[in-house]
Amino acid sequence: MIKAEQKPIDEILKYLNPYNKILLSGCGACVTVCHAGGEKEVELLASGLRMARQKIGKKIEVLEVTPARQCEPEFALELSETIEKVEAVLSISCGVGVQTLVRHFPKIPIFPGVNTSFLGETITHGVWEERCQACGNCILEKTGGICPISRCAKQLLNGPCGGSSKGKCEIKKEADCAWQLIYDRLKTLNQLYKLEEIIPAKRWGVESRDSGLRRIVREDLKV
Amino acid sequence: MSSFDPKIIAFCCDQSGYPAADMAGTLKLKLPRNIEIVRVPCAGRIETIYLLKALEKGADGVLVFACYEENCQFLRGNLRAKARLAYAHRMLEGIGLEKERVEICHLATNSGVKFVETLRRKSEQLKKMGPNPAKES
Amino acid sequence: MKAGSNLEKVLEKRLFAVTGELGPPKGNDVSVIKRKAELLKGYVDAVNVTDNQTAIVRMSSIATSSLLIQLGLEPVMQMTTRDRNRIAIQSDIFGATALGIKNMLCLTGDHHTFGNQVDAKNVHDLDSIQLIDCVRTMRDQGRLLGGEEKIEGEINIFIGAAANPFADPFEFRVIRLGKKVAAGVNFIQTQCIYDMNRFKEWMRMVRDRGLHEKCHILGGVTPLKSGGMARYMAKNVSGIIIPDEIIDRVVKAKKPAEEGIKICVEQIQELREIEGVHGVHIMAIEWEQMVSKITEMAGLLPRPKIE
Amino acid sequence: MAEKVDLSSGGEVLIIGGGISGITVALELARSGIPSTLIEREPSLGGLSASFCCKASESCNKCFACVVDKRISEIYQRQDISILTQTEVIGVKGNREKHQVSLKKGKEKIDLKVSAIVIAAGINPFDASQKVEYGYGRFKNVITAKDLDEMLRHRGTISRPSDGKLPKTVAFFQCVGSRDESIGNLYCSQVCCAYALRLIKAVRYQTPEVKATFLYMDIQPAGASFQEFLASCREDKGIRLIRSLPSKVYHSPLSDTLRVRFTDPERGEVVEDSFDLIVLSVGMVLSKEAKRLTELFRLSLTEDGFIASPPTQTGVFVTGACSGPKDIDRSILHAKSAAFLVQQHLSGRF
Amino acid sequence: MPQIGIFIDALQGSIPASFREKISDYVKKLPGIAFCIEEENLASSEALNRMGKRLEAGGLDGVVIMGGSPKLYEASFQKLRHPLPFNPYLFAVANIREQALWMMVEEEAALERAKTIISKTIRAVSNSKPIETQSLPLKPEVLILGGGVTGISIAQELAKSGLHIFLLEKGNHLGGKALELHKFYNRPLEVQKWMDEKISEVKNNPQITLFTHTELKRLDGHLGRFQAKIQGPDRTETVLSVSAIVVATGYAAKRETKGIYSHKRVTVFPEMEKLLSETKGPSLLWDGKKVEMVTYFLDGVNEDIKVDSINAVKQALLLQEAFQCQVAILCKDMKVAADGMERLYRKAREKGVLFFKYEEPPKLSIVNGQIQVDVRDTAAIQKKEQWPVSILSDLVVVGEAFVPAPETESLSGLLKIHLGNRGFLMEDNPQLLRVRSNRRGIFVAGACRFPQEVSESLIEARAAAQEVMALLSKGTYIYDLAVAEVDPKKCAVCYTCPRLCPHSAITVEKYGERNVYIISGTSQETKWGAAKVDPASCYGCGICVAECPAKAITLRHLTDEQIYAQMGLME
Repeated sequence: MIKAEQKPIDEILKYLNPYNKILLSGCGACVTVCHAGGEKEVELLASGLRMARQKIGKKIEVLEVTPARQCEPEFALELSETIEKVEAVLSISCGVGVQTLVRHFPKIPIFPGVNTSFLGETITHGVWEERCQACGNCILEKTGGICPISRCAKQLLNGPCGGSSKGKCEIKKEADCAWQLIYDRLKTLNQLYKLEEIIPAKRWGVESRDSGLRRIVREDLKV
Repeated sequence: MSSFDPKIIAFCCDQSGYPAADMAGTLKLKLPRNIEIVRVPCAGRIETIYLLKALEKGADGVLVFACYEENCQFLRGNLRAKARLAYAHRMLEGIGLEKERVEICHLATNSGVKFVETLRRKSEQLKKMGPNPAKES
Repeated sequence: MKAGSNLEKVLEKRLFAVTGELGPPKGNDVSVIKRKAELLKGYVDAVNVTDNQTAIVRMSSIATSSLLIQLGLEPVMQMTTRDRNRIAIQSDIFGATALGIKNMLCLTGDHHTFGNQVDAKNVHDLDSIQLIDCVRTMRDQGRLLGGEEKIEGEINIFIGAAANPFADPFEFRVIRLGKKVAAGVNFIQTQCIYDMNRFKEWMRMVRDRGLHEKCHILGGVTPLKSGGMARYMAKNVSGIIIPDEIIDRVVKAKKPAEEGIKICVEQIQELREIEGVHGVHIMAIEWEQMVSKITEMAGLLPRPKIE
Repeated sequence: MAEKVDLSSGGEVLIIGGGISGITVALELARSGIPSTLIEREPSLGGLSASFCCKASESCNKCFACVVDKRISEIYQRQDISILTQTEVIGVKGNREKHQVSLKKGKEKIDLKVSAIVIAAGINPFDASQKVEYGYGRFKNVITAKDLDEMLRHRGTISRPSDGKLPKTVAFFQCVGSRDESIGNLYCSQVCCAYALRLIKAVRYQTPEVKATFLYMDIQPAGASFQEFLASCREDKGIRLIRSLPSKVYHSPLSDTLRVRFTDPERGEVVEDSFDLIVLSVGMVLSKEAKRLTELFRLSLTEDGFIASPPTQTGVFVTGACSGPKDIDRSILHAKSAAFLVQQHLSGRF
Repeated sequence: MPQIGIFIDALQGSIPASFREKISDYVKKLPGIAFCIEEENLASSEALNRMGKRLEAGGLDGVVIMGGSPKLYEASFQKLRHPLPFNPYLFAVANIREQALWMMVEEEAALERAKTIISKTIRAVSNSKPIETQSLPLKPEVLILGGGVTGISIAQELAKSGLHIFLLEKGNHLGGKALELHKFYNRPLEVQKWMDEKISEVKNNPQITLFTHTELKRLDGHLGRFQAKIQGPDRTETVLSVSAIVVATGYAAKRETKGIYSHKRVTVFPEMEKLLSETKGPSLLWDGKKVEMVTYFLDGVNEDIKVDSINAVKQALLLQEAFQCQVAILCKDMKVAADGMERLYRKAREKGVLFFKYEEPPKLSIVNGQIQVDVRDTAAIQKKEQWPVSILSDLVVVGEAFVPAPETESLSGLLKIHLGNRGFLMEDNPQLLRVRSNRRGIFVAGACRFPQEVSESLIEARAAAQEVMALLSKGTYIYDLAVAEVDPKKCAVCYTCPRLCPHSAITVEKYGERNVYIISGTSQETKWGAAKVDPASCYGCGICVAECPAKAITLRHLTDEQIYAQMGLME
């Protein structure tokens, strides 16, 4: 799931300063699951914004809405009448949601409310850790299902580097060294031979973001 | 002293806060004016939005009366209330409101005296802090 | 012969090679290079030129190396995959070889958050092993990485890489060295050695796999200036293990600096007896003046002149 | 207005004593569908433990006082328990099957036919004036732990009875009236150590300038997290735990403090120290009312002077502190097990 | 406009007449008030009957009682329930006595406060919905985990009361740790014989189905329909459907074996107990030699558990009287907080047992084959230099550390019940009243909660039996639907509520209808989808409602609007 964290409210207030009537839109999918942009957070942020502006005598009217998923055109278009009534939109869905609204409503300023962090896994309730960089060409079968591109600080394909000690990464002492995990994993599956072949340089330019804007087209699904 | 009577919303957990309020009544202990007592089954029921909406809609201070730790009828209601208060404090700090406007006080069924004293102390403190600048006028 | 560099000749003749290390200046003050070059001239077979070590911005390794050539020293140009993608790397190799640089060390490099440009975007397009393979392809097949057309000119380079026997998982370190050998490395300079037993154990595993014949291994040593430096390196620099006895010797010594040199010399003598170690790499960071003393005390002088 | 006593929901069981034990038996039977009649001599339910204050400091110290309050308010909500306060048993006849009990409520007499009787008459705190050398009753600033408890419950803070000021140093004497040959109470009242330490923690949490000294023989544990509780008491600089019982208390008129003589184990000799307030942890003795009931029901006393529980077939059950010293926690537990026995006894009969 | 009936309760005059007039004038002027009746004492049965008849007339959407604390009236609501079709959740109480009249200094302030309380209560009751009661059939079948002394006595007690018991024992024999005991400290009874009778009675009691070598593998369902999958010795799995569960898995003992503790002259209580019961002769032999001096080293590990002190004094008396040994007991504090222990402690001192109360732990050393124990007694008055005393003992008995049984942690995960301090079951929370767990229908008894003396565990066993009987005796569990409810359409299946529900009453299932997914390759069904609250297990605390990020859960008897109404701020 996409994981995100709310921006500090004083930062949001800075760029919302010129507007007196906004639409605050959450999203019912990923940011709800990670407690960053669900209906509960919409209410809280709305109340916080109203109080902050009330305090400096510049009242703001905040309309609240939480569509089921903000990255679908239909859900975005559902907001069109409300958006006509407001001067700006603050979306606390992930970066995708914000830009979906921008595409459908070019004439109105739309602001993000959260910092979209990573595609992550839940370690325990309230703790999430990065797992995937969406590099477009998964190599998990080579490393026993543990991704060095997203979990190794130097994205090594033939790790570990000289700084891995006692299973921890030298850059973040509390983080596990991805390659130690890969080594242990392949050892238990007794597939260590996989680490002996050199993994060739990754073709970044073809599948990853380095190849420019990526688009998936499924002819079979196109209407 | 200004005649300003701070409006305090007191969320009282039905297991400790509310019976303590009743006990304070039976002991004829006098409370400051302008205090609203809200009865909830557990402090864990108090959503963070209640704390913020209270301040937004006109309260000058919010007090949450929860059970002592390891004495909660529902085992972790008080801990959840504390965590939500921390979230509210972060939000208040972000918008420049004093953290002391929202506070939690742990007590038990038979802490009538502590209930009244906390409310009196809070009322005095809010008198010094002045009315809530962020409330809807 | 791969590149005909002095270092390669010394190693091919089974003589005990000695390499030094020189950190370029944090600017373009050439006099710094001259001063350090003077201190190393005649005492080492080749001089490693670091590439923005610990991600701190310094003069580029190519520029410093070519300056050393003019000063009559043979450089070992270090190159990290942290800062350059494969286009920049291959074009730098063209330039370096054109300027007469014959030795190269392929490193992944320290993470940029350790240096003074923490906000930088690191590259890591290749890793050290893929870099070795790329350089070998350019030299032996005259082709760029993944490209078909021939390179105009000859790329003669003596390829080196680093190895750290003191990092974890220990039993995998030798396998990774094997991968570097398979990728085409010609010589290896190890991380600075203090835990001699672990290094000997590592060398035994290297010999078991016959890797010591496929590439020349030089043991890395760094003389300790003071007890404080010893404790700092032991605690903060991961991948370096300094046993307590060595730290105590330096801390308790009346003159820690001299004790550090004595330890370094003992280590060099011990390295000479280990089968498969073909030389020593003296990393006297900001203490280049000691290299002459160390090489003299360890009986490594005079350095061979080979036509 | 003598309201007609509503016995319709009286049912088969009579419970004598409205303390925490009696209430728990009544509640448990009601939950199992067995109506009962609960009689209590005092005008209100709760007995001794209803007057306790909350002894929490940073977190709950497991004194169970609030549980008593909850059970009392819960019992008023049940409609299948008839509660008769200011009522006493004056006579009992009958055998195993049916007991004929006559009660007196004010001027009214009530006769009940029940098949099971539960005695939960509870205890009285030991009369501290019997320990003459401690000067309870003679010196104003010598109070019992119960007095301190009520003071905290009603006034919220500790203060010296003589001048109402905050006492800087307080001494807690343990085993007053228990484990004491001279009085003849050869038993440990089991609750006073934990009770006194919780009072100390509560007072020190509220007013940290009060320094406490705890004079004891052996600290008796209570409850599952007592080890952490005791460790926190030992770490607290303001609490001195001294293993020796004081021998004498004098009043020094000049400084209005009390001088206490006891042996200090570290220095290995007898010392005297002065305190602003002395709290006596009084033990438990069988209440006078309970003694009367034992004769009435022809029950026997145990070696320690508490009511021995008769064989269960007689339909008479004894639970709570009157059958042996217990804290609230174990009283509730014993009351539940007594309720189970009553239920088995009744189902045996139906 | 909802029609609200008002009853003003004078509470036997504690609310003065003048105050009541002002209140009733104020109320009569409010919109939507059907009637306003004053009662002298509303809690009395006559007043209740009058109120009942008045409500039977119908035409009311809610009732507000103005008087004292709601807690006083909840009883009368219940009495009203049977004769009258008026839903108790449409009652609301304006607490104008305790929280208005008695709390304000001047009467005028009290009146004004009472008015706000009244208007808030009327608004709260006008948007409250009736809540119906439900009944859940409960089969008289109980699962008991653990065949120790606690487990088998619960089984006996409940069997006698007519329930059917499934008794699960992980090991191959019943009896557990109690089999290590031979004598009670306060009853002249042979423990082994007493235990054998109990075990045989349990074995051939038709009401009790005994499973040995069997472990609980998985538990689904809630109160009344727990599905317990158990695995027998030959790995056969059966599923038991039971109404309630009692956990009595006992504790484990960890013996210190490092250093001197591994010496052959250092032993533990169970071995000493066995030795004392088997030796008949006047003298005690240990490793072939006559034992003259025995030292007990207590409170090294379980400082706050009374069992070691009790067993030490009991064994010391036996050693002194029957085997003419000299016994010394070293402890931090002698635990006498058990019935009759003080008399036993005095009798031991009279018989010559030496007691030392140490502060720093005593040092043990081997001196020509015997164990020398150096201890400094804090209770003694002599000067410092006379200590420590060194006791040359033939035998040193050390207390074992009482730790949770090995499978306690996995069991707490299976049963979704909490672990307390030191890894024992259930946190030490007074509200649990010792035997209740955090889930309805699951109880915890005996040493698995806290290691204690056998007689205490028996009382706890019977208390747990009482809790089970209170639940199952009526055959059905009647409860109000005043619980949380998940709106599956809004649920983002983010698993927040099952994790945070303190009573594990929420599970995740596929919307309304059961979308059954077959896991590829197996025939095992799995349900996945929106979270679902089991109404019978929900305590109505509302924690999940406040935690849900999608605001998909509502508390039926206390919705957001009712809370906002009580806050008195909303427009």
